[in-house]
Amino acid sequence: MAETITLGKSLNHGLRRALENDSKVVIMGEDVGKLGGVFRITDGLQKDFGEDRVIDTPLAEAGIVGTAVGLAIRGYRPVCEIQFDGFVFPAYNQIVAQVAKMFYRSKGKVRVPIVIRIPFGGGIGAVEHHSESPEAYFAHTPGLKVVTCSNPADAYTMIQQAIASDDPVVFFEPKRRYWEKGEVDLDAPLSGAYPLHSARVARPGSDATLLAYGPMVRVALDAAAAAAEDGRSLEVIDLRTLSPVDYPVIFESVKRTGRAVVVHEAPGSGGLGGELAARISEECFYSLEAPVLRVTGYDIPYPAARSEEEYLPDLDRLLDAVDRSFGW
Amino acid sequence: MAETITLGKSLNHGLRRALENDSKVVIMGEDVGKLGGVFRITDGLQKDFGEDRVIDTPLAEAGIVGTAVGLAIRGYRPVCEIQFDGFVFPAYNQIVAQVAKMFYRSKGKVRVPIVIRIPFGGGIGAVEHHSESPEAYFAHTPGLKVVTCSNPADAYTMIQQAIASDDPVVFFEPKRRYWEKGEVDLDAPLSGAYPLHSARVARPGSDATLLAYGPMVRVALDAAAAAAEDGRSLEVIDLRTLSPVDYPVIFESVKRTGRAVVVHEAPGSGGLGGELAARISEECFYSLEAPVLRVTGYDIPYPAARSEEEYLPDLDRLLDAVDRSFGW
Amino acid sequence: MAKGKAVATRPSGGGTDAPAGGFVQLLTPDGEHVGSVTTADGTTYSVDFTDEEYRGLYRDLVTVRRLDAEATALQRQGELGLWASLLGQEAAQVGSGRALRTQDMAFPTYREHGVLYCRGIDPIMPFGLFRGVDQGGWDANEHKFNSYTIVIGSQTLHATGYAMGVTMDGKTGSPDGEAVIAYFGDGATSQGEVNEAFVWAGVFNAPMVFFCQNNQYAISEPLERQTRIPLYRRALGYGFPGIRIDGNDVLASYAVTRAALDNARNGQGPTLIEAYTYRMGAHTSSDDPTRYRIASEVESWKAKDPISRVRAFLTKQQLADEDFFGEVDENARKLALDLRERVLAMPDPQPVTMFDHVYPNGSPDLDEQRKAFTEYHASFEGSGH
Amino acid sequence: MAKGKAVATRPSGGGTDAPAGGFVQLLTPDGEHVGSVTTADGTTYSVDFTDEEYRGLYRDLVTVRRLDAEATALQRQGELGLWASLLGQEAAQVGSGRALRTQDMAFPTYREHGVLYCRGIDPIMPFGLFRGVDQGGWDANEHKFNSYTIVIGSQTLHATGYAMGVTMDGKTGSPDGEAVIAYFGDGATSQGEVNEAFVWAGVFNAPMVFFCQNNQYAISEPLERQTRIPLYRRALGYGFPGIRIDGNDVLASYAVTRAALDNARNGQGPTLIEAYTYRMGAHTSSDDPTRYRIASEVESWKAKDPISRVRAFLTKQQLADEDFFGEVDENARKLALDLRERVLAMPDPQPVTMFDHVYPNGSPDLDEQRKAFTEYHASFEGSGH
Ligand SMILES: Cc1ncc(C[n+]2csc(CCOP(=O)(O)OP(=O)(O)O)c2C)c(N)n1
Ligand SMILES: Cc1ncc(C[n+]2csc(CCOP(=O)(O)OP(=O)(O)O)c2C)c(N)n1
Ligand SMILES: [Mg+2]
Ligand SMILES: [Mg+2]
Repeated sequence: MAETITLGKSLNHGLRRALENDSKVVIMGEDVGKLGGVFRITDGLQKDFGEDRVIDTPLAEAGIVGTAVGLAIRGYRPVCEIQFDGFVFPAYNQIVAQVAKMFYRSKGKVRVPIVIRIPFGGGIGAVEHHSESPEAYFAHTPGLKVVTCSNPADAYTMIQQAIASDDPVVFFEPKRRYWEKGEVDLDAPLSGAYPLHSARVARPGSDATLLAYGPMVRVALDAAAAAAEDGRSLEVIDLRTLSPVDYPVIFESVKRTGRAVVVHEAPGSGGLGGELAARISEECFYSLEAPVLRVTGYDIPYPAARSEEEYLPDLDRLLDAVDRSFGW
Repeated sequence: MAETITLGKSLNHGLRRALENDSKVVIMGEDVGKLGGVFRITDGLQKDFGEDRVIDTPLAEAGIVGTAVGLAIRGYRPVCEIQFDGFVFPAYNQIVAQVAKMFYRSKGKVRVPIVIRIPFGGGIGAVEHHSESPEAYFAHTPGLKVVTCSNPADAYTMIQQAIASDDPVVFFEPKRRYWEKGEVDLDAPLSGAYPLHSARVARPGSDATLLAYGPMVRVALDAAAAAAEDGRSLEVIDLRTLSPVDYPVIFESVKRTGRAVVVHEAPGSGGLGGELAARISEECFYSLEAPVLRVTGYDIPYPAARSEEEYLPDLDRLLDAVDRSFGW
Repeated sequence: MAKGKAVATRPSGGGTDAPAGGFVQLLTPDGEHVGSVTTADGTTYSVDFTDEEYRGLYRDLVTVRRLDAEATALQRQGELGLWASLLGQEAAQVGSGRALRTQDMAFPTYREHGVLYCRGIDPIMPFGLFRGVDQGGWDANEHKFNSYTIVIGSQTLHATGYAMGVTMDGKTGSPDGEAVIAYFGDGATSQGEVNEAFVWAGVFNAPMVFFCQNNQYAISEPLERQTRIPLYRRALGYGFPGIRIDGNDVLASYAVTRAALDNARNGQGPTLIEAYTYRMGAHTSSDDPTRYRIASEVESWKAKDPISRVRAFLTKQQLADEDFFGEVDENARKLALDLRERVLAMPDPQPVTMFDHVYPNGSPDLDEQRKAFTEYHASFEGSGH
Repeated sequence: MAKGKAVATRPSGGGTDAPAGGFVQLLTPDGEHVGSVTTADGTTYSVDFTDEEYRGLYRDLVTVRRLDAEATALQRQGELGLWASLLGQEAAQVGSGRALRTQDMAFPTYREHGVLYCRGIDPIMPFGLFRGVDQGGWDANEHKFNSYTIVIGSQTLHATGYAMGVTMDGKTGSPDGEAVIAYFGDGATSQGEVNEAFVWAGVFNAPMVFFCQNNQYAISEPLERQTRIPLYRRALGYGFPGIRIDGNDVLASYAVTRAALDNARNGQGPTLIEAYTYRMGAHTSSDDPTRYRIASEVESWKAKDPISRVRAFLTKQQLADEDFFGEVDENARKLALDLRERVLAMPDPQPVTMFDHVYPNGSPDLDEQRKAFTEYHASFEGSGH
């Protein structure tokens, strides 16, 4: 039964279904219980599944992820909530040195099917540490799968896939899109869905390819719509998985269009855009009419709220980059 | 007076000179005192400068960096030693959320001139967590300067520059090169040196450009020497600073040679090679005869010691990439 | 301002324990002034204020509450992006804030507006942060008051390092020495970094006071999610004293903090103070506390209000009359009005300034980004964009 | 093997304290068997072994020491990349290892070869790690013994999470319940993560034992760099009991660990045990302890050797004779020889296997890297490369 719901609500439904389907699934984090999380993503779940399934934890991110590792060894499937992007770093050691490596260390004998949910990105007028995009810190870590969603339907499918997967998954949620609505088929069987590891052509086009993920997919789609009015046909690809990236879809597109622009909120230097540009440049060398261009956050700490509009990539900057690509 | 000493010893001399020149410089870390550090980089310094200047700390990396922030606010210039690359992650929160941001947060009113020394890279036959190359995790963080050295002379200069700089610096030391010798002028005034932020042409050449840093500079130089025998002239650039990168030197070289190969030990995906390739592809688009190629560690956790030879980029893999570039 | 008589000695090594009542209290909710309190370890706490000083404390309490209320209003009106109210915690903050000597250094969280005020700092200082025009932007050393720290607990290590520096500078071991105070909440006690700060403070005998405002909640999580025993006892595991005070009693807060700071400056090392108090409002303006706590709990804490007990005391002791209370309110109102006007007048940042202060020595790469940014925005000039 | 009579009750809430002698000791360095020890909180510890069991403990101690010596020799001969010797810590490990019941789960550091042995695991299991052919590669659940953890302290959180799972599975609250033990060193007590494990274990009343082998050093750093009070007292700050034992006394280690595990499985929550011992050798084979500690200190600890006291006891009590001791040595020698041979026979890994086990579900990108790797290496085949 398809319903029109917000992205936040679709995550809530996805978590609920995961809790229902597998008694080993547990949710843990700060304020996930009675409060339902500061974004209400876990709203009502503790009430319905109990304090053992939806665990309000001490205020300690290393503790959240570290105990999740132990629970996973015990056979559980923990879903950890990190309250905001800027607060994941106390858990960084557990994530990159333990979660990412346990399977490798044990030669495949110990699985830690953990999902680490992180609301990320800016645009909500918040104070420091509440608007960051740390995905590149995780995507560079073998052993972790890193994914993000851009719309309610994907959110619903992907959160369930991430939980069902035995791979440890860092699941970035585009917090400024929590309130955006879309149609979601709540009864669709998971088995019928695309694989977790798959990019999506969000809008087909022929003149240039825009690569986006998470909160920036909306911006890319808006840019493509605007460009269409000017007679330019832009293809928009929603990466969905950031590590590993579903390159075949990307290469096919760029070879066809000859131009690519990558967009993300994180600072440009060392961001995922560089990796994408490098891979595309290598694979599509003879097809490229212009270098792969990037529209990203600047190489500065995330600025104060009243500057964020100028910091965040927007439609104008994206179209400007498309223009530059065509003008190369 | 020029002496032929190891890279490790030159760091030791550099630290000693920094301690002598500025009473606010303090060294802190695990085992840095009596033991002189597990690599003996701080050998003899506690004996000569006392326990207040060379501080043996509790076993807690967040504590080391976090208290260094406080000492820096108080006017000190702390030099933190992290014992091995794989043990920096407990301090990651303090480094990316505090050290990198204090200057920005305070609108330039609070400086935290901290140096975080990290022996990094593989090739020493060690167990897990002792051979990693986490530089990309830091280079993506605005507010941090990230540098590394490849030879004794640079090590001596750069460690002093890093300490003298008010910028927070993450200083990666190529641990497998600690025992390599080179000539160092221990009396050279710091003021006469190149700036901390500057790449170096380690070997001039005209046919292709090899970009390397830290432990891989030696490999690149060896590859260039071997290629010369085959009549190919490879230019080797030692990046020295990884964030920000000294791009003018690189662009000039690649525009001249038309080919570039980047090498590093860290896993390829999301490593610095991607960023370099992206920037070069953009800036030198019309000069490139082939895409920028990368020779890197694979996208796996650092493997067990008896596999590391096949994991680490070596002369053969580098020459193979050069061949591929020419064959493009 | 106020100077309290604070006990300078304590039994060595042992952990100070709570007195019979569970915490140190010098002023009851009814406004009874208890002359002195002796804890289980034999330390006696008392204060010895002049009438003027008692009135001063009342003025502080009322003023910081009034300023806080103004900020809450400003937030509701859309003039601040966020506000973290101190409502209910005035006594803990004013008592400890006034206990600091000029040379002492404070490391706050994001809620210590009352401490800031008691340091003599213009209360507008943190409003740039909450309005979203900057991220603080003040000089920690100039004000002896560090940046507000949002990542829970990180400042406790900064404070400990700073205190180590005080020792290294030879500024302890005398009554004129320097001391350091680190503020944090009950939730923060679970963070690894905070516990590392305890380790370091113990090992290096750092001249500092850990001041934990246990306001019973970390957002929605009640105290029992962080500990199963009273928090002040955490210090016992690290070898320095821990003590619980009635955090709604400004006199206890003053007396115990002053004594602990003086112990620190005298070279006797760290103390953990747990100020047992209550967050009367929401966690921040983004929070809805009705989802996780019941009205009767809030009501029961109203009876322990930190301000009304001082007023009752002043009245009973005839140290102040209605005129005085009226004048204090009026003065606070004026300060709040002035604050409001100045907050409204805060200019938005010039966008290009976001490129400033990334590195003391700059970065050529970033300079180019700044240049491109300026040119890009100039291209829209006059285009009505 | 051995089953000790262990006390199952203890005063609620309070912290177990050290007995008069500073720690729980049931067997003196001279081999005197103290019948029982009662700690300050009234808990009585004793063991009740059969003669055979006493001899079994001796055999364990000698065997793990002998295997350890063989590993040290293998490392010196270049057959291992590294070895972390347990020399001096045999009693702490054998006592606690034997106290574990079959259903209990252990989370070791990198030094718990003795515990591993007592779990009935083939002692060769961790040699892949130290030889550099793999990074452990065993199944934690199969052996009820987690991977060796090298990043200091991280495993304490894993243990706590696992123990929370035990409770969630309803496997506590009875004598047949499951318990969890986490091993770590004195240095580890400074890590934030370890202290977070204390927080969580307290809050969730986790069925676990924190077993700290205080071997006086964290590489070169002496104990006073980590704490200024005895480590077992750390637990007091988190609301569960801490107790110090003579870590060189296998009986005390057994009795106290068994009691703590049984308390845990019965639903009475966590205990911290500090086994006061000494690292007789280097930190690892890479370390040179003469740089930071004096010979006389090592000598003084030799007098407290964990094995000789058991031998003295067995001799005095006429529980064993020279024949027995000779047979134990000979048997250990054979096991060591067998171990040596099997270590030498360990095959080097096929390089391409380094691409295995990165993700349970694999990665297409990585598959391509594996393919390219194979092709690249195949291109050298026969080239003598
Ligand atoms: C490391 C980290 N994790 C999570 C948060 C989100 N957060 C902000 S305040 C808060 C609760 C803090 O509780 P407490 O320490 O008791 O202080 P209080 O706000 O009650 O004064 C949380 C979880 C954060 N700021 N930092
Ligand atoms: C997080 C981290 N920091 C540093 C190290 C390097 N290191 C390995 S062992 C060790 C000392 C550990 O001391 P302790 O906890 O007392 O255990 P012991 O080795 O004495 O058994 C150190 C510093 C590490 N492995 N992990
Ligand atoms: Mg609180
Ligand atoms: Mg130790």
